This record gives sequence, C-alpha cells and structure tokens, in this order.
Amino acid sequence: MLKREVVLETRNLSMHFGGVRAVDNVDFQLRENELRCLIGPNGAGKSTFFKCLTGQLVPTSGDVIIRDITMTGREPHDVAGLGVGIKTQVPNLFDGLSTQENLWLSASRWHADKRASVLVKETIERLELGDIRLSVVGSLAHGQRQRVELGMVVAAEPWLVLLDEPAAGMTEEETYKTAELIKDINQTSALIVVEHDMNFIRAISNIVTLFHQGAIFMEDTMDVISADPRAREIYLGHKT
Amino acid sequence: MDLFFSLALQIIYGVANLALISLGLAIVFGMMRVINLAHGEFLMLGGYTVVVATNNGVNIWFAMLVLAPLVVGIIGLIVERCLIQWLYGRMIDTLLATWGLSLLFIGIITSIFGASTTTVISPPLGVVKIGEYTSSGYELFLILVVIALLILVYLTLRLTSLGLVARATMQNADMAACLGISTSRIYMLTFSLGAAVSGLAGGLLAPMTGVLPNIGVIYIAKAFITVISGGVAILAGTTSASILLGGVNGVISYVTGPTFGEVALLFTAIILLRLMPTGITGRFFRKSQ
Amino acid sequence: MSISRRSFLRSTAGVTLAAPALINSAFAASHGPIKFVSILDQSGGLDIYGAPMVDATRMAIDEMNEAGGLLGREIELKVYDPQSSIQFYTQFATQAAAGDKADVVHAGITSASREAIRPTLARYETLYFYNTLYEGGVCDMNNFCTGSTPAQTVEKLVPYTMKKWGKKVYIVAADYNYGHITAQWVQKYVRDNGGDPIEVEFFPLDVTNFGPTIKKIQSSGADMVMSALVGGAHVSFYRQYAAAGMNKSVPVASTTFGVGNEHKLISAEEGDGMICAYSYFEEIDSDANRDFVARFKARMGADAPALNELAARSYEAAYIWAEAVKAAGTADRMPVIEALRSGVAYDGPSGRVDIEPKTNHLNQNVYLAELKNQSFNIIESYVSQPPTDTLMVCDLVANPDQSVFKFENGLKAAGIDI
Amino acid sequence: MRLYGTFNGTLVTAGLAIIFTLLAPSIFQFFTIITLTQVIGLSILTLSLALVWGFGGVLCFGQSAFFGIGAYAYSVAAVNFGGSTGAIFVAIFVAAAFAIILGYFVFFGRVSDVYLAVITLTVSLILYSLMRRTSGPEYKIGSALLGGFNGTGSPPLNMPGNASAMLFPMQTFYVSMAFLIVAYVFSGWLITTKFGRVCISIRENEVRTSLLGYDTRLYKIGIFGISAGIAGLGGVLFCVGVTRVTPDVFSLGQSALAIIWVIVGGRATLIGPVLATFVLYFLTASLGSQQLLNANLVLGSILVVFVLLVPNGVVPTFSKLFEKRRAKRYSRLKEHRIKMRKHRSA
Repeated sequence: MLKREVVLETRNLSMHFGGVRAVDNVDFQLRENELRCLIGPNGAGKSTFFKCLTGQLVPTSGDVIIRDITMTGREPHDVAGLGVGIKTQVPNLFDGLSTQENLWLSASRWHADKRASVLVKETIERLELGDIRLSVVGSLAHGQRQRVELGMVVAAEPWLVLLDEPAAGMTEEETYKTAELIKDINQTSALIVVEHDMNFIRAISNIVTLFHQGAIFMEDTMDVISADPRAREIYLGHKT
Repeated sequence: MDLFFSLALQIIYGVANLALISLGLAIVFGMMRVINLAHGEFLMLGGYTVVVATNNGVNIWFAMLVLAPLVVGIIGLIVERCLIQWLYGRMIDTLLATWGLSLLFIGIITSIFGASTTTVISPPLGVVKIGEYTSSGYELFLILVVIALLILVYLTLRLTSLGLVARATMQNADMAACLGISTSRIYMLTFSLGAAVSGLAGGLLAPMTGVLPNIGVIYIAKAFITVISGGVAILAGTTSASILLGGVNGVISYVTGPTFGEVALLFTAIILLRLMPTGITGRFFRKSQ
Repeated sequence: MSISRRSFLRSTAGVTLAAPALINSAFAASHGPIKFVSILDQSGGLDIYGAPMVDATRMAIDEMNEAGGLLGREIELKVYDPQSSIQFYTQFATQAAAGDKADVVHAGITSASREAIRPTLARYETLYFYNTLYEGGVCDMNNFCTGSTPAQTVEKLVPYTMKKWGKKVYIVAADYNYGHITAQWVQKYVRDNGGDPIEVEFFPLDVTNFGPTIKKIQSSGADMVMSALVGGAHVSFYRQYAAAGMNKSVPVASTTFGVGNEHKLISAEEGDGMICAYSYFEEIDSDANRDFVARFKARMGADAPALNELAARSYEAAYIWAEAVKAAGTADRMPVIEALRSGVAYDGPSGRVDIEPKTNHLNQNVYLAELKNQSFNIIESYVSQPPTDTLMVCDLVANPDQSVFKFENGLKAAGIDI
Repeated sequence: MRLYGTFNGTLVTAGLAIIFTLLAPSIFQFFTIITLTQVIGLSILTLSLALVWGFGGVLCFGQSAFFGIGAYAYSVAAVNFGGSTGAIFVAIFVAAAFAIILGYFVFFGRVSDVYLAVITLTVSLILYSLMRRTSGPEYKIGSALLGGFNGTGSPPLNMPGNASAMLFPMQTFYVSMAFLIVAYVFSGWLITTKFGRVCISIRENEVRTSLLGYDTRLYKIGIFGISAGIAGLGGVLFCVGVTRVTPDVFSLGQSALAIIWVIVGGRATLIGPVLATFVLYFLTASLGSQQLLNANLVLGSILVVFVLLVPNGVVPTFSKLFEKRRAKRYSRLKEHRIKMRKHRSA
C-alpha cells in the first residue's frame, strides 16, 4: 500500500511556560484519512500540543504545518479557515442559541444556506439530536453539550478534525455512540483525538501516540502500548 | 542644585500623591478584580469626614488618621454587603453599579452639605527649607505616609493570616474556595479595607485641596489609569505605575506647563496598555503582590 | 388660554417657522404677570457660582412683588437648573423664549453657556441679561452684560499691587478663553506700568496639583503673582502655595479669587494679604450695602452664602431691568432696551450702576480689597468705570444690528494688539 | 436571545416612529419640538451603543468619544465648507475612521473585555482633556476655532446644495427624525445580515466563533466602526440642537448617561435604549426645572437599582413577562380545550 500524503505535521515543536517544558521538541505526522489518538497521563503535554495545533497557543519554537502551509502562530480562525473542525476541551457553544441554530451557524460558514440546512438536518439525524433540536444549549447536560459540539464540527464537513476529550462527561452509552461516530467521521476525514478513556481509545483507534513529559514516548497500536511495561508504568504509575 | 533637590522632591510628591489616590482602588482591583468606579467618592467622603470632624472641634490628626479611614471603611462594608456582593463575577455590572453609586454619593453629599463647604483646616505642618527654596512640610509628611502605607500593606499581605488567604485568593480564587476559605468574608474585608485606605487618602488630601462633592471625579480618572497600567499586583503595580506616570507628569509639567503634563500622563498610559494589555505587573512581575 | 395657543400653533405651524418672533409679539400679554426667567447652574460643577446668584435673584423679585410688582403687574419668576450642562442651557432658553414667552431671561455663568443661548434668545427676540464677570467683547443689541470685565478690574489692580509689591509679575490663569484674555490684559497693564510679566502659565480647570508651578514661581524671582484661576479645583493652588510658605514672600493678587467665595473655603493664614478687585464686595461700607447684606442674611438664615459680585450683580441687574420697565411703561422688549440704553440708573449695593449704550455693558464702581481673616477690607474704590475693553471693539450706537462675540478668537483677532 | 432578528418588528417600529414624527407637531408644544433635535442626537448615540454592546458584545465605555468626534468634526467641517450637507458625512466618516484605528489597536492587541471598556473610557477622557486645552486662538482647523473649554459654535443644518437656506426648527426636527429612523432601520437590518449574525455569535462565544473559522477581530472592528459612525451622526444632530459643541461631550458623565440609557432600555434590544433616552432625558430635564431632588441622586439610584434588580432592562423584561403571560394563556386555553374534548367524548 502506498504511503498516504502527510496532512498535518509538526517540526521541533516546543512550548515552554517559564521553566516548564510542556511540549519539548515534538516531531509528529498525521496522514490523510488517518485516525490518531493522543494519550498520556495528566501533564504529559498532550493538551498543550493540541492547543498549539489549533492556534490557541503560540509555540515557543518549531513549526506546525497543515497541508504544506506553515500555520505556526496563526490564529484559531486561520486554522479553522483551512477547513479543519475543532472541538475544545471545555465545550464552547453559543449558550443562548438552540442546538439547531448552533449547527446551522457551523454549517453555513462553509456552505450556502440551502446546503447548510440539509447538513443541519443530516447532522441532527446522525448524532441523534432530534429530541434536543430546539432546546437552548445553555440548559443542556454536559454530555449533551459535548454531542452538540461534535455536531458543530461534523456539520461543517471538515477534512481534518481535531477533538480534545470528546467523550469527557458522557454516559457509557453516549461514549459508545461517540466512538461509532468518530469512526464514521474517519470515513471522510483525518482525525486527531486527545483522550483519557482507554476503552474509548481501544474502540476507535489503531495507532496511538503516547506523550510523556512533553515528548512523544512511543507511537504504536493500542495493543502494543498496553503490552509495553514502560508505557504501562508511565500511564498507570507503579501499580502494575 | 537646591532647585534640583526641591524639584526632585516635588516629583516624588507627585508620585506619592498618585500612589495615595490609587492604593485603595488597587487593593480592591487586585484582590477582587472589581473595578470600583465609586473610588473617587470614597476619597471625597474621607475628605468630608475630616472637614466635618474638625469643624466640630475634633483634633485634625485624629480626624485624618483614624476617623476618615474608619468612617469610609464602614461605608465600604455597607456598600459591599448591600451591593457588591450580589455582583461578583459580573465585572461589567459591578462597574456599572459602582458608577451609579458614585453619582448617588455625589448627590447625597450635595444635598446635605451644598455645593461648597467652608473648611478652616490647612496643612498642619510648617515649611521646610532646602537651600533658598521652601517646600511644604505637609507634602514631605505625605510622602512618608505613602511609604509607610505601602510597607504596611506589604506586611499585612506577608505576615498576617488574612494576607496569606488574600494572596491565595488573588492567585486562584477557585482553588482558595476549594480549600474552604470563605471568599465571601475575604471579599467583604478586602473591600472594606480598600475603602478605608481610600478614606485615609481622601482625609489626608483634604487640607491640600479642600473638599467639593464632585472632587472625586478629578481623582477617579487618574487612579483608574494608574491601577490599570499597574496591573493586578497591588504593591508592585501601584508603585511602578505611580513612578512611571507620576514621573512623566511631573517632568513634563515642569518643562512645558501643566497643560501637557496631564496629556503626557494619559498618553503614556495608553501606549503602556497597548504594549502590555494586562498592565506592567501582568508583564513583568507575574508572581508579585 | 394655553389650549387655544397650542391649537393656534398647530394650525399655523408653517407661519410659526417662518417668523417665530411674530407669535412672541402677537401673544406677548400686556396683562397678567410679567415673566422673569433665570437659568443658572444649581448642581454640577458650577453650582458654587450659580446657587448664590439664584438666591439673590429670588430676593430681588420677592422684594419687587412685595412692593406691588411692576406697572401694577406681578412678576412671575421661573428658575431653571441646567445642571452645569450646555445642552440644558439651550433647552431651557428655548423653553423660556418659545414656551414660557419670558419677558426677560437672566442666564449663564460660563461664556460657553452664554454663547449657546445668545443666538436662541436673539432669534426669539427675548431680552437677555448676562450677569457674570467675563472676558468682555459681547456686542449684541439684545444682550446686556452687567458683570465686570478684565479691563475694568485689572487696570486698577495691577498698578496698585505692583507699586506695593514689586515689578516682576508671575501670571497664573485658568486655561480657557476667560483666563487667556485676562492674562493678556494683565500683561498689558504690567508693561504699561513699567513692570515685567516674567511668565504666564495656564491651568486646565481640573488641575489640583500645583507643586511644579510653585517651585517655578520660587525660582523665577517674581515679586508677586497675579492669579486668574477659576473653579473649585483651583482653590488647591492657594492652599498649596501657603503650605510651601510662599504667600508670605511672594504675595498674590487676583481678579477671580472670591467670586466662588473661595476666601471662605481656605483658612485665614492661607488667604491673608491677598488683594482682589471686583465691582462688589460684601464689606462695602455704604448704607445701601449694609441694608442689602442684612436683608439677605435675614432671608437666608444661618446658611447664607457670602455675597460676592455675582450674587450682588444678579440682584442689581434685576433691579436695573425693573427701572427700565418702569421708565418704558411696558415690559415689551424694544421699549425696555431703549430705556436701558438711555441712562436708566440704579443705586444698588455696589453703588450707582447704569448701562453704557455703545456696548450694553455696565458702568460700575470698582473696588480693591485686601483679604484679612476671611473677609475683605476695602482699600481703594473707583467710581463708575466704563467697560473699556469692549468699547474698543463695539459700538452699538453707530451699528445697532449686531449680535457677535468679538473676543471669541482672543484679543488679537478682535484687532486689539497688546 | 434570538439568532434570527425580527426585521419585520424593526419595520413596524419604524412605521410607528414615522407616525409619531407626523403627529408630533400637534402633540407637543413648539419649544419641545425644538428641543427634541438634541434628544434625537442623544438617542442615536444610545442606539449605537446598544448595537455595539448589545449585539457586538463590545462594551465601549467611551462611546461618547465617537459622539464627540462627530460633533466636533461636523462643526469644524461645516464652518470650513460653509454648508452642512458634506459636513454630516465628514463627521460620520471621521468618527468611524477613528474607531477603526482604535479598534485595530485594541482588538489585534488581544485586549480582554474589561480592559477594552477601560481603554475606550481612557481615550474619551484623553479627548476631554485635550479639547479643554485648545483655548488659544492658535488652535484652529481651517477657519474653525476649537475654543477649548468654551467649545465652538455648530452651524445649523441647511438645504442640501444651498448653504444659505437654513432649515427651520420644524424642518430640522423632521430631518433629525428621518436620520434616527434610518439609523434604527439600518441597525435592525444589520443584525439580521450574515455579518450581524457573526457579531452576535462573537458576543455569545468568541472562541467558538473563531473555531468556526471567522476572524473575530475583523468583525469586532467592523461593528465597532459602524457603531462609531452612527454615534458620530448622533453627535452631529446633538450639536446642531445645542448650537454649540464643548468638551463636555467627551466627559465621564456623557459616557455614563449613554450606558444608563442602554441599561434601562435593555441591552438586547435596539428600540428599548432609544425610548429610554427620550424618557430619561426629559426626566433629567424636569429635575432641572424643579429643585426638589438632586439630579445625580436620581440618576445614581436608577443605575444601581437597574443593575441589581432589572439587569436586562425594561423592554426585554416586559416582553419576557408578556411572553410568559401569553404562554400561560395558551396553555390554559389548551387545557380548556382538552377538557372540553374529554367532556364531549364523555
């Protein structure tokens, strides 16, 4: 099989806060239609890394390259402007608007009104948001809000999706559905998913990147990583 | 040379003056992130306390150093309980409410005392000679008071348990709340303390400027700009911003006259805020108080 | 009455627009009360000036009504408070002229307020009195300016104080039109008397810290300071000046200190020795004035403010207008203007005052007084001084159709080169 | 909050305003009509603040800066041009341009909301100080004097193309109302456009909006500039009404009033603040005609009470109450109908 094209890449990416090296010289590559999970214990730097990708943080040094365009230090809207769908760790929604309106805002960003309406309808079906279609999202439960935000990402039909902890705060059933959804999204787009939940990761991913102390510790399938004693130690402490 | 010294003293006084009128505001802003637009009126109330007290035969030192902070501190406590405490976390609303409060205070004082009030107090210290130049002894005294006040605030923050709790709250209010610190009580005390410091400042300045119901308006803009330029660190912020802005104002005032002194002060502040949107301390002294 | 007037307005709105003046004369009632409107700031920053002026005006009107009114008609006084805000001046002036149909409007403290309402009152042909001391230069048939102008007071104050204290004069003045023009007159008279105006400094009205300037005065070697500082914030100058011990070595003279009752706001030690010039002081030693002061104090009780030129002149201006109404036999505008300009005089607390017809300003006495223990001791008096500054640029006798403010752009623009 | 603004509502309101304009001469006395011009100017200022704050989410504490710039620009331009028509556009343009430059500084400097409020306030205070310091005859723009503390005269409006044909007070009133209605309809239309909806999104959640790929800074500068232009127009009518412009247009008090009016009228509507301006202006003025209560005292109390008890303002609170009542009535009707049906079927 031919190696697919690299769509997202970091070169020597570092992010320092004072003396703390949250991200330290990371070289990372994501290929077309790939689904990659970033895992690691708290403070491993995966969220900081994620924020450097989305433009929410400006890295201290190194580069972020998306589709051959250097995006280092560009604003989040520039990243999103390339057709990248982004879901932040804390749900960022228009709390005063209904689910449908939130989705519509996202869809209409890249599509004409007619197509946008179709996309909104599809998204509502795909994410089973029908019963909260008209609810004001500010009043929804956390898990539902997560789903609405996922919907906003999906509704724009992005070719690359960056998700920060999409399953946090979801019920088991919701988590399962989310995993299915992510696999579904992966049919048409590449994904990076930052996650804690091991079962969730196992359900969706083949290749996983393990962060440790700001650097990539290893990159392999979940099975290999779970089998690796050093990785287990990093991830689970000394309890093994 | 004598001119230089006496001029330098004058500029230091300008800096001290700025620090004095800003400190109360800085305490409230630094610890509570509340911008109190009624700050100028707290100064004004301090001044009125002193004038009313001395007109009724109270010793001027007692009135300035004890009564003014006490009375205004209590007013601050009442304001916090009745108004501010309902608005925490709503920064804009706090701004608006304190603005209303400021108008209210001006209205109340005008209704009670009329547009102007007879003051028989004058700066109670004599004249200090520097070579052939004379300076006001009271201005020297005020410089010392400001230094003492800054040290006192520093020690309070460093050594007392209130200070420790306050510093914790400043660094991370949510965390402090998790540790079981009653932020509500801390805020109440802080606001009252800030008001008391403002009252003291207003009382001390009354002999120099007299009292008018709307004298706060003259102070608020400057205090406001000083505190915002300084950033959230109470001591480092107030001191550094006062030195910078007061220094610019003093030098330019002497060279070109007062017209451009104040304009220079405001321009410095705007440029400063463009370069460092979170104030001097937001940029340079992240961990200071 | 009011209903019919309103419906008339409705049906003739077009006519009204074309000639608002028409209605005024058409409806100027020759019976019923005479309407006297006063628009003066009683709140906001200017209330220290406005409040005593209103008190004095009320007293004048009450006295006239107790004495049976004017021409057998009652005088109805309406007082508006523009709250130190220009927009309310325009609004209330319009209301007074077009709404209340006032026979006379006494209004304005700052020149800005006067300039805002002067065109309105001229357009609606409503007689206008401006009773504040100001920089001079208004040349307007409809507008009588009764306050003292710089040439009247500065001309007397400068030579007297220079002779007493020395020839090197340091000038401090408020940074607005009045301060600038007064400072120019001071410079002129200092030079005319062989002195040296070593420095002129202007202060925005909100400045409270005068430290750097006080140091400059010390190092300048000045013999005296002439102050044209104005407003509540500027009172700080005198306090800080005294606190630096300067009032003993370099004394201060002023044509503005006292109209806001500043001498009551600072202590005796801070103020003693200052020399000021006005056309009225509460301490003037005459029967008319003693009587006036006694009546005012009796009326106001314990809260009576000190009387100054602004208050006394508001009182006198009401009376000189009343004299003119009596002389004209009507309260209508043109006859009253004629009467005012043809030598109607009033013997008031400040002495005899009458209108100088070329300028519609006042010939008035000028007094110099020294401050001692929070009150003024009259040291010199000059009888019936004409408004020489305005006379240099204005002649309403030769050219009556004027409504301009000649000094808006300063003295130089008005052709006075000093 | 509604995403899809009701432009029909705006048109209805505008229709009512036109009816009001036509009826005004027979309702009000002549002098009130004359006074209305300056109140209309102020209400346009309030409208501009309602737009930028209520719909753009940008709390501009110094909105009066643009208002004052408009007033000064108009006065200076009208004196220099010898006519008012071009000067009105100059005023709008200068105010908007100033805001866009200022906006570039603050929005691209990633200044947070509260600091933005403070910086705009500081800018307006600087203008206040600066304009008060232009007393000498040397401070002139063309042939127009700035005048320092005393300010400078503002020429009246004239017929377009004929500078000597001054408008009569009644015509000035009609023109002012026309400007107000146009500004109102324009603002109402603006918030229903795509641009307006993005601005509302930014107010609701700036991060999410930028994650959707919108450069929020540009939109903020856009709405900031537009609202400043509207404020500048308000300044023009205000100074024409007053016949004069003084540095007080930049004062803390002027900024405070605009904010009070928006708060009282309601932050999320356009018509509320405009109505609040009219009501409160005449309330304040009537406080000046009677000397019972200090004006500051009343205004201060209003602001405190509203922030504490009616933070959404009068109009939204009322319409909410109204909607609730309507909803209740509907549900009652529904119950009633169901009961009736049951009754029948039984």
